[in-house]
Amino acid sequence: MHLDATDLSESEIRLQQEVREFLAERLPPGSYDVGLGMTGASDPQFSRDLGARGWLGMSLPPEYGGGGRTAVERLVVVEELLAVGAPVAYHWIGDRQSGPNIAANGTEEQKRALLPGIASGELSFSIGMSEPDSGSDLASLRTRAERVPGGWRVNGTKIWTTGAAQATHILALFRTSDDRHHGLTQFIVERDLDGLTVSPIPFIDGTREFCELAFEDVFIPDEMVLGEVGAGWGQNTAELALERGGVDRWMSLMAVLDHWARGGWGPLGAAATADAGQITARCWAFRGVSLAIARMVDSGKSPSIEAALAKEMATRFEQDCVEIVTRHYGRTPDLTSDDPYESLLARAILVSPSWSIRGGTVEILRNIVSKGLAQA
Amino acid sequence: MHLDATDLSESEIRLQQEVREFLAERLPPGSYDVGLGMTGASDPQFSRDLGARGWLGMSLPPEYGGGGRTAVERLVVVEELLAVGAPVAYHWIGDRQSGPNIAANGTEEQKRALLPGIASGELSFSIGMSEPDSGSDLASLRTRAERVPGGWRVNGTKIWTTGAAQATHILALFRTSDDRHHGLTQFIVERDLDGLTVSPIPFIDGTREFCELAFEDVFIPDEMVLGEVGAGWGQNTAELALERGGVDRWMSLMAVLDHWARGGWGPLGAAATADAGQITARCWAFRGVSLAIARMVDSGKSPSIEAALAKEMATRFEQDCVEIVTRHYGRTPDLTSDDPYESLLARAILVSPSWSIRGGTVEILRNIVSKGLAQA
Amino acid sequence: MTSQDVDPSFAPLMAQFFREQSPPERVSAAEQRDLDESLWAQVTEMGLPLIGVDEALGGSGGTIGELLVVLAAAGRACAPVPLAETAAASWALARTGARVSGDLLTVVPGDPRDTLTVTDGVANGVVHDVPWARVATCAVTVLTTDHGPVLVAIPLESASVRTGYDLARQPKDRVSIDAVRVGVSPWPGASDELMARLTLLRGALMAGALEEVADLTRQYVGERVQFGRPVGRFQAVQEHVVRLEQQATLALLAVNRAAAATEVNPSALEVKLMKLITNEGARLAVRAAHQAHGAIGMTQEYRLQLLTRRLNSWLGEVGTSADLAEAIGAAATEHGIARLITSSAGTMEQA
Amino acid sequence: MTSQDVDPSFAPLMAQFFREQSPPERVSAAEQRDLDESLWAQVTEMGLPLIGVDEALGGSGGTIGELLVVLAAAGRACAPVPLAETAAASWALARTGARVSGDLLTVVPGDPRDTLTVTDGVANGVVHDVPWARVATCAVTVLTTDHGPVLVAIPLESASVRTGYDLARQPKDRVSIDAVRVGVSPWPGASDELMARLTLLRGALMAGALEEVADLTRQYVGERVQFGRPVGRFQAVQEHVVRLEQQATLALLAVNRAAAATEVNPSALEVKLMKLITNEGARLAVRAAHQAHGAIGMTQEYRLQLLTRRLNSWLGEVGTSADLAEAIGAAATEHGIARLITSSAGTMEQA
Repeated sequence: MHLDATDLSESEIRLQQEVREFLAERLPPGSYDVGLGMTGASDPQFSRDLGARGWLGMSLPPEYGGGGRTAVERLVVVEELLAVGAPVAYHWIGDRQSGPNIAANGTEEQKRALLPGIASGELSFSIGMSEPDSGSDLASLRTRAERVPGGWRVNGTKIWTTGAAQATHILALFRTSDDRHHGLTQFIVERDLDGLTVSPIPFIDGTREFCELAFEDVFIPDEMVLGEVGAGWGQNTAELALERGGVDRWMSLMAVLDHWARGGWGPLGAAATADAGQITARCWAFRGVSLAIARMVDSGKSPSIEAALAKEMATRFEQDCVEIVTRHYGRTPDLTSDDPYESLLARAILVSPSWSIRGGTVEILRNIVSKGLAQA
Repeated sequence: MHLDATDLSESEIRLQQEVREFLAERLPPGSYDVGLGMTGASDPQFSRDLGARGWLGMSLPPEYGGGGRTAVERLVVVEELLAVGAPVAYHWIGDRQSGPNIAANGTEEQKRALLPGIASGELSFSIGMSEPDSGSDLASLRTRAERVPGGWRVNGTKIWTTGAAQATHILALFRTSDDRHHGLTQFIVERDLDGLTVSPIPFIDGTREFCELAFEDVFIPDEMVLGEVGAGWGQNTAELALERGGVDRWMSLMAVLDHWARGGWGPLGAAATADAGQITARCWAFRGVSLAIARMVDSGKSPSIEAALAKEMATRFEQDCVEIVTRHYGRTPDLTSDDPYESLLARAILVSPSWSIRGGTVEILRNIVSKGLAQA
Repeated sequence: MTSQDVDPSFAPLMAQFFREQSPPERVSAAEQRDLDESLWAQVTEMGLPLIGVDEALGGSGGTIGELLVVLAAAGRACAPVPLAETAAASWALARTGARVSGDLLTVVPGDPRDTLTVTDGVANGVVHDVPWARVATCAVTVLTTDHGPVLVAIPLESASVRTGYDLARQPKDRVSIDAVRVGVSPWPGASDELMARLTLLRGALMAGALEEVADLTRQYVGERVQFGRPVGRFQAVQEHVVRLEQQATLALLAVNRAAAATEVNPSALEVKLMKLITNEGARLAVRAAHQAHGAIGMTQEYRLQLLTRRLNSWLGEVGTSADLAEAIGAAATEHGIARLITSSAGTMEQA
Repeated sequence: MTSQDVDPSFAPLMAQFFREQSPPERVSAAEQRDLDESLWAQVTEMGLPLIGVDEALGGSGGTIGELLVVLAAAGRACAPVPLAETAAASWALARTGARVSGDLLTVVPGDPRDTLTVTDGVANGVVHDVPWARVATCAVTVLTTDHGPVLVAIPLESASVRTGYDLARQPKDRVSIDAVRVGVSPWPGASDELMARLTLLRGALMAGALEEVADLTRQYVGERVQFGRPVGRFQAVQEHVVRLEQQATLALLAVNRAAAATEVNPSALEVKLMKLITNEGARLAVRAAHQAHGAIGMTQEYRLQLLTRRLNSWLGEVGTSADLAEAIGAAATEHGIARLITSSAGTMEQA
């Protein structure tokens, strides 16, 4: 596997500078809930402000309100947001994956109806994928959409759907026939449909973003099928594949790391400085990987194996970082502390096990990579 | 899984003291080649001296020259030997596994002929098990012993047989029928039989203890079959099973660790001291495990799952220790250095990958443990 | 006498008691309050926190071995009561000859930020991260004075408590003491013996929790089916299961060996070795158990998180790995590793 | 211009050259001698060590990118010749305006034990672990003087060399210098630029070796059958294969990024970042590759050990992980991690 070294162009550096200036002004320290990467706070106004700047839906086509910009440009924006733990949850899924998926597979009507709202930060998407008996094994999904006149009737349960309570839309994968892989179809589900009940499942840190979705005879009209009926497995796989190489896979703890490294909890001793050096080197390496993958996407390639390779090590690394910083913190941090970074470290200890599960467990990713390598 | 806490009795402490005094006198610093645990130097005279003290074949029956002592007493002797990197290679295999195997499965004649020589340190055993196409997968062994009048004719090749060049005997596993598991039989092979060629395979550190054994129409008389014909798989498994919990599985680097920790290469800084503390804690924990397992053996139990559990983590730990000490050493050590500990660290870097392979790879051990736990 | 000598029927009895009286729902409910008074009433009625304290001084009698069995069972069930703290503080008071009352007590764990001073029986200063302080009647600590170590008993009704929490939402409070008259008694041992006792009891809680995490995970991966077979059949999942069994086994063995060592020397180095082994075991086990469980382990509906949040809290308290490694390392560089680990229980000197 | 811009036909050409001219048997044989003179003659005839040095000064012309391609190919084949050392030393001499000769040269890597001093053009002292010193005509080093940094060229025929070896039995000698007249020239850059160059070239050798270890292991586990199927089908072995591919990919990317950064700043922090990543990659890769290979990897008959012994040597030389982590950590604590890693190539300040 080979990744070409690449660096930011002058225009990309200008964009980076603009984002930094915007964030310094828009999110001065103490003015917002610092978050853990992509699970930062949900702040619709902040999302709309980003949209107004043209920093959401950046790679979506301009004719649907998108920016028509590159994957690298999106990376430049995203890494600045994650570096400060910005409140990105409201727009995150729509910007990262639902938007590009709809742009690639949606009908003209769907694109016109949804992409402008994603790019402006008005719409919030959530993913309805896992079920109680299907975690990693999506082919065993059972929530069924049955044909009825003019559309589909859905019954079943989706779980572990992050952000569904706040979302305007859910991009869901339902079974439309018994064929394990070819019997799955993606649907765009409006969040307030009759028969759809969203119940929070309290998460390990006490937050309530993780939801269960109960579908009881929910009617979904034909025009909300995304892509081909029966093509959901492939669309879903493609949706997951490329996003695995993003900076969000290794930047979850960045706001805490920086606070610690810069002496926010006091100057670092020799051992802590060396650990900060090791962490910095790996962040530097992963940033090079994410940037190289984004360039490949911009040049029309599909670096899905590369992305899986990156995510497998990046999520383990993030977890290592939590352990290292906690060791240097010197005591168990308090989730209820007045110090936002202590509280954030406490939250990271609790939620970090999920980092190597979401978006494909490390075991699944290793399987993808070894199969990819065997075919190479 | 539960291991009872146990400590040495007064008589065991006296034995420990005796061994320490003997070694202080018999192996003063600088008088011997310090070794890496069970792969220490081969010194037949040293082995005979241990035999004369009653410290070989300790658990063998007294009527065959053994000590009739306990597994814990053997542990007390062995850990003192390994702690100083004593030259144990000549008697190691015979004392650890061939002797007990012959005592358990041998004929009266075999016991009379061989056990006294094992207990006195005169005989040196080696294990003829692996073959080019059978590393971990012993059921695929192909070296065949065919019935001929009065005995067996053997053809085939064994590899990775440590110490065969110096051994007086080889305890080998041959195929005597096509049944994968029940077609294997153990034989006691005299090292100088006609048709048996022993060729060293240079090891990664340049040593020549690793051998290939070529059997060409080697005749082995019936009385050298060990145990039942066709029972070799079970005997071999039992032979491996209990020894996995021994102190040799985590003491390979002990002589180097102690030299480093006691400031032989200069006083330890804060980070090194903390690493020494972590290593000491794990050694203390593993010593408790080995001692508890030895007590179980003495009380008639068969702690084979416990032993596999211990070896899986112990051998990974030994490898971690090599990395940690090397990092603190501060430069790549030289195998040809005048400093015996530098040279030993260099050797450890090269050979340590074999520690998690010999006696069952970590992957095999995990399988044994998970099956054992599932049945529990 | 150590846990090895405990009546074999006692452990199953305690396991059953806590399993029945401290089910997951009750543990979760207790997290929203300061204390499960009803459970605390049960355990004090049974005299559990006063095991290991002489009956002549108001204790329940019994051995440290029995007390550790109780704590391991409580750890398995995440029992939301201050058993370890009350037991350690009561033991300390009894060591000075005081009668124990069965009151809810706690121990000042000691923190670099602490500023406690005692002059002429009057205390001033702040102590941090005191477990359960808000519901305890008294917190004890050993201070070193010109006349040797003394046990100080701080009545908490006279102190001001600022509430804080550990990761399992158990109370861990900051206590400000402003000219409070305290009990001061000569301490008949080394100044670190109280911390050693508390550490040992915490270790037993952790060992119990580690065993439960291992059992729960083994059961889960045997039942959870993905890709047509139980996930426990996958090599990667087997690795997690093996890791959990290893760490649970090491931790419980370490607790029992450390307990035996304290019979010889109440502040034996083995207590530090035990806590370091148990801390590291907890760290590895939390990761392995969650990875084996997948998303279900991340929800509060499922009880794995009750255990892992406690383990994550306890490994950063009453002996952190960094402090322990430094202290043990100092002893190792002085005596050598091999001699240190082969010496008999309770005979190792600290550096 | 970096390796990204190298003519695409050049890398396969170099790979083929070293594969053919430095087969495992030849590498093994060279370990019993001081130098494979014949291979060295071939590579010098092709001008490989002088790539990146201006033709006007006797060099071969070409770019650092091309030189790194050569070194990665040499690393893949474990070529037993001092390419990196001669290339770095020749580049250094040329930077002072000297003509280069194509002689076998080396660089003093710098060691805390070194005692070298130069007064009025005469050198005294001892330098350690100098690669290939016994067969080199000259060793160079940059010293800091009152008048700024100078390049010192030590003629080795006048020095006494005590032989030593790295783990791949490559020469690594101690050089004693007793009143030897040396060349001294003003050094037109920062004093650490020579070490940065050598580090970059070593990194390229390591990245090449890491790729070969990954390829070799992938091939082996696809062919080796145990328990009725290729071992590469086992999840535990897949983990090793993935680890190897990750570390090889990270290392080569890091080398190329560091090279680009040195175009902007010859002693860019990226060189240290690269070496740390590559060291750690080597450490992980050696372990994973041997575990995946089992006993066969431990024998000298099989070529894995040629690669792993070199990686084990190189990760402890010309920038150890401990030193690098400390230096990078100092920069991180000053500038912050996020700003440091998102800054453009060659613009990071060292702390």
